[in-house]
Amino acid sequence: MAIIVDKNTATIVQGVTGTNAALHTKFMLKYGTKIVGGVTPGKGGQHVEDVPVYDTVRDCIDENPEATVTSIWVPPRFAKDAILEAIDTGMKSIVVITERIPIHDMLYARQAAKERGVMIIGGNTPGVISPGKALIGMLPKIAFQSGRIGTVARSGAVTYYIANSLNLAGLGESTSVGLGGDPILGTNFEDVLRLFEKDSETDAVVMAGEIGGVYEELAAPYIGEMSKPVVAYITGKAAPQGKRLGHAGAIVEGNMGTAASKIKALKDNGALIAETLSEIPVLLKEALGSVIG
Amino acid sequence: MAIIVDKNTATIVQGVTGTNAALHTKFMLKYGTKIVGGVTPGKGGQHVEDVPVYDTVRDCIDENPEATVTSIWVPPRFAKDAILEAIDTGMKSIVVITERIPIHDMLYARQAAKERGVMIIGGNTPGVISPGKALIGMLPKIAFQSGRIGTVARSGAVTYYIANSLNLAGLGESTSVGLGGDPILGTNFEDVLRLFEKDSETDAVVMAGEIGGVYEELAAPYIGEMSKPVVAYITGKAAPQGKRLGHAGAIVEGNMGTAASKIKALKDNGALIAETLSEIPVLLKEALGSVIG
Amino acid sequence: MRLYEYEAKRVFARYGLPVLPGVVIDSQGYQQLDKVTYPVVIKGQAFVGGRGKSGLVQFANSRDEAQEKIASVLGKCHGGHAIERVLVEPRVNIERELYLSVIVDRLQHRFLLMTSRRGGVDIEEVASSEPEELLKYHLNIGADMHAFMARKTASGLGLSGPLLNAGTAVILGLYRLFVGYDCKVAEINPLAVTDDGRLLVLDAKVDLDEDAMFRHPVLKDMGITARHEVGELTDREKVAKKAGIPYVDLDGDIGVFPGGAGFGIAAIDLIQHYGGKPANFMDSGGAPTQEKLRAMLGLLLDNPRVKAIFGARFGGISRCDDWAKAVVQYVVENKPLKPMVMRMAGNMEEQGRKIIEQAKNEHPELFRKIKVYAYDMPIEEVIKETIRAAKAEK
Amino acid sequence: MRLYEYEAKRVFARYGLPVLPGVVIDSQGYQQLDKVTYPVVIKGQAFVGGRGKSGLVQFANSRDEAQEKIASVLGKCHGGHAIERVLVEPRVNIERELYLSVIVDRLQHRFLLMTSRRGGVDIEEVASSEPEELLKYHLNIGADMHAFMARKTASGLGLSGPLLNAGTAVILGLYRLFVGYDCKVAEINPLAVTDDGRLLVLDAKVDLDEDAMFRHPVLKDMGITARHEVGELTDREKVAKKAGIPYVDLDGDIGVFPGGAGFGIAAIDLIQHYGGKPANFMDSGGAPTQEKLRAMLGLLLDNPRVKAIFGARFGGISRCDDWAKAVVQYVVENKPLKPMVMRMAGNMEEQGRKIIEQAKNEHPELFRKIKVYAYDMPIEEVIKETIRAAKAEK
Repeated sequence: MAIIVDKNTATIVQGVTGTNAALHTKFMLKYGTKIVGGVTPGKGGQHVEDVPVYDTVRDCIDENPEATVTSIWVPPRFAKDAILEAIDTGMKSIVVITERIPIHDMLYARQAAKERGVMIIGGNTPGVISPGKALIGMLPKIAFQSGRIGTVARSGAVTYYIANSLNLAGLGESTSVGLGGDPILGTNFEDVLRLFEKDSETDAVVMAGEIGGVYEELAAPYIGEMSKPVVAYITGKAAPQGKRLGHAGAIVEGNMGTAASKIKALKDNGALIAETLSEIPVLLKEALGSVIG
Repeated sequence: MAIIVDKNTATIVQGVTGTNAALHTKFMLKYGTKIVGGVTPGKGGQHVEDVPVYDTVRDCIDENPEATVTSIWVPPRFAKDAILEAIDTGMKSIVVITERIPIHDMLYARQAAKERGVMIIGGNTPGVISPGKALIGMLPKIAFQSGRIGTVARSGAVTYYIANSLNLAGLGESTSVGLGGDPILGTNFEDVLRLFEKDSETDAVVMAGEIGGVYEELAAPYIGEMSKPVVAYITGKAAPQGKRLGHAGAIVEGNMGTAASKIKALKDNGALIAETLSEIPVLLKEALGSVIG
Repeated sequence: MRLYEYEAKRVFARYGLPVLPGVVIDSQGYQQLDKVTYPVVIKGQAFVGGRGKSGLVQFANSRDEAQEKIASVLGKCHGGHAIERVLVEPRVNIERELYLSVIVDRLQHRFLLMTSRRGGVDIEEVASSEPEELLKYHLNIGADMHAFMARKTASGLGLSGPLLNAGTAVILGLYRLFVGYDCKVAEINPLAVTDDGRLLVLDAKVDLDEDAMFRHPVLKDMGITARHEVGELTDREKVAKKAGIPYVDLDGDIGVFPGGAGFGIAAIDLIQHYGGKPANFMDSGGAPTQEKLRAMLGLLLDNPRVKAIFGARFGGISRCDDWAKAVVQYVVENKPLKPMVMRMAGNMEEQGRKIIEQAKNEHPELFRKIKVYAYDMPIEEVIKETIRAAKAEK
Repeated sequence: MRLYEYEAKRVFARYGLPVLPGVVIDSQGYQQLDKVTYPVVIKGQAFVGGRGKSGLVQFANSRDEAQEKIASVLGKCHGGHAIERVLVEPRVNIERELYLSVIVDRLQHRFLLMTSRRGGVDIEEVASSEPEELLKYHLNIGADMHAFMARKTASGLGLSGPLLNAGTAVILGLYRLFVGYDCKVAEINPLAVTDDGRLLVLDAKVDLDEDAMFRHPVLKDMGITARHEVGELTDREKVAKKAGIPYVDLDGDIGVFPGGAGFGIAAIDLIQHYGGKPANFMDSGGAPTQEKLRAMLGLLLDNPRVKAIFGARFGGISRCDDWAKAVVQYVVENKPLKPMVMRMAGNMEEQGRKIIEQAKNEHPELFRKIKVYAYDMPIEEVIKETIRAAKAEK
């Protein structure tokens, strides 16, 4: 068992007839992902790469009740509705590729998902890949090799370079998860760490965070409870500081959000801090010792 | 124990500074009702008949935590908010005197009350009286004598005449409840019948319905389950039939709403049907036999 | 409060629903006919259904023909109402007719969206003869209707391709309108699919909550204000309506002055039960002014069919002394000689009784046939005495 | 996306919030000064706080004095920005100052209403020094704020009598505005109680979600459109902004052409870590057009401080062949002689490599200092080589 998607996970693609979605549907199919249907309202009856297109998720699920994971590729103004539709039809995980979703929309969809116990990944995620098994999203397959390291990152490109760095060192991934780049995310580091902790095919986890936001700090206490080693790579140490603007949000978020605050919180809870990409596999090997063959 | 209000029930009055509310606050106090405070936003600190006025229900409850019943006398456009405020502060029963509350507002407030297990009586109710104990609303005290008959009616005046008819026959009421005349009601016949069924001070119930609406029919099945006799008095048998207007609401309500459909439903479930006001005490005495002294 | 079709369609247009560009024509002239494209449909504006059968719906291929047909429709009488306006719309070729409505479900206390592929006919008949063809979706009060829900519904109506998205927009718009304007009913029947692939609202019904009109000034700006419900009014009913008195003429000889509407209904039952015939239904409850009380008495006593008056006042919110003053003043000024049998109890009963006693002493002749009983006289005895008095007058 | 105070107040006025009748004056002239009542407050419009200390807030008792003071404020520089406009409002006598805001709480993923009796000061300071003076109320997304909730909050601010109802309306209005316009922050500081018993919004802050602007055409109608965030821009940043390229000048000598923003941040860290100095931050990710890619290279190579370029492309959504074409075309047309050390991997990598090889063969001189590595070269080795190349150029 990988996390979120596996060889046998049946998935659907919402917004499948868009140029980008259609292209990556082709790539996903090639990779072996089991796509049972696509959805674009008003285009029911068409096909994309032999994948049947439906008008509604309900129609798609009625004919393919085995589907449990969906990816969302619709334009941002329709993303909230597409997510709510996926929740309504009983999807378990929703991978939101769409970027720049209005903040209030994403908050609404996120709340609806939490109430129903549904996992949203993203928005603005490059996707999720369980190498050699299945790919949902637009991660470049070349970067990923099958293995026993779980990775989770905010930035898509950083995900690729970490995988690259692991692979060059002879390591591979169980699953690689992009949290997404939008300001409001459905899933945060802690959620994914919990999945990896329970996953029998994962021995250790790499989490890659960056300056801004609070999700790294919020995940830190859970790292202290984990049995598996966590290597953290935080970028933005040298980033130019924006001018300090007094704003009400800072009252809530306090001093979180700098690279230093994130690194401190993670380190204090037992995460191993990698300064560079190439340090990541080194730290992993040290932590796992002889476990890795 | 009477139902809804009793000698010791602590109550508040929302909209207490209005002319009508102030007048009836005087009458209620004279009757012995325990009014611990009134509420009118912006008039906190004033007094009505020695009753202290607060800006918010919260303020009132903070100083008078024993209050459990409120009555609402505010103008119709503020009624929804007043009811929601009462629910929010933990009131158990809300007697809504205000009439002509917008339908959507009342539906909203009703739903909120149901979710929290709160009882709303009304809108447009003349109130609730447990004779000799307490009065909430604007029922004329002269009509009511203490006794062991529970009464519940849609029309205020019909409530008075029924009480009058009982009293002239030597009977009295445990509690008399006006359901209210607005199109959407917080409490229907069945709700009140259930309370009377459980009330140790009530031996039998009189329910007075009228043409229109569906609450009488909906209550009928429960009457079949009750241990106490129910005398039903339904008016509108001779009412002029409005022209039949095809309307979508009829699809839901079907053939309910005529005096005949109500009488049939009630009779079929064991209610005793009174043709006139003077028949009501006769039927009650027959049903109760020697129970009444 | 029902709207005329043309009013409903103006409200619909505000929510972006696809109505045809029509013109409204009344007896003031036909200039507007220049603005429409022919052929057209001419529809007499009335609340009561069955317009087709009554010849209120006509077709015309030219301006001249339209003018002629409009003239034939205007002034027709339908369901007791003279037709004062017609709505003229371009004629379209219909491929399918659908049904859509949102209503307040008073059984479940929720909103209810109903749809059917069987549009264009009486939906109550569809509901009873082919219930499977009427789909129902309940919505909690305050819940958002999301596009996907509307889309599922539109799909269930058999809409696909571009019509699916058009149908989704219509359903969303109808629901928003229903919520936005405090409707009791918002209905489209039929929603037509045309042969050129458009979705059009051909007939629209809106029933508003009069008690919520205060928060919709935009409706007032459109000329939509509170109005009397449907039905032909007698002359007396028109007078009553003008005075703001809920009043319906019946064909008996006992004038009923009962207090509130609830007991008004009961009083009519009781009068019939004891062999009398009520002359009217009236709501004289609440706390009417003395002027209004006297107008109510006038409505009854000026009716030549009325032989006797039954009156009742149970003072709850209202005061017996005010009521007594109004009765006395009316009698002194108008000197009616018909018998009046009444009962007065409740709030300020004592003071009221004094007023009546004093008037009786001052004007014994005027009050000879007037009796005002108290709390201890059962109301049914009062009714029986009124019936006897009416019979004695014949 | 922050609004200027005068813009925020125009938005506030649409929701009925009590703002003063002010006028906005820029370098175009002073005619509007005829419209205000004196004395007035003159406030330079800037995003950065601390306006008072910088002399951007002035008082004037007459038109002449106002004109003089405005002239002194216009053109001042504050937080790196020239002051282009002032807002002139009637001066009021303040009795108390309150604080109100609604924000997106990114920790709880809910909306958060914050209030304080300590208005008119830096609220972050109140939050840390007197946390009990800052009251917080969370609201679920999509939940209605009912009047009674707002009233409870207003009462908690010490408002009573007519001010209680005025305060309730302000809180409701602020929340509706926050929801209605997709705000990240909507803030009033201070909300003033005046000595004549009025409640007035003296300063207003609004931070909008740029990604939701599409559904607020009314803001566009008011002249409020997407804009660059605060901060003084260098000439190159201005060029980049015009071309729609996220770009920040740094003071090093290595041009960074990194792909997406996430790796852009990482690349800067890594360059510093290995002893180099980045000349810029840039987001060259997503799937930019070839024209845009060439504009990005131009930004770097035209910078005289830049000694070498570090480039990286991991083709996910974007294609390596498009990227290679853009690089080749730029080099052929502009003949830069600076070293460029790059790496290309992922989507269409093979095709991209062929394009580079062909160009190298055709223009060996132009490509002498240009290297494009593949998937098997660790990115950090590419960075180290760039740093060495930059040092060699000195």
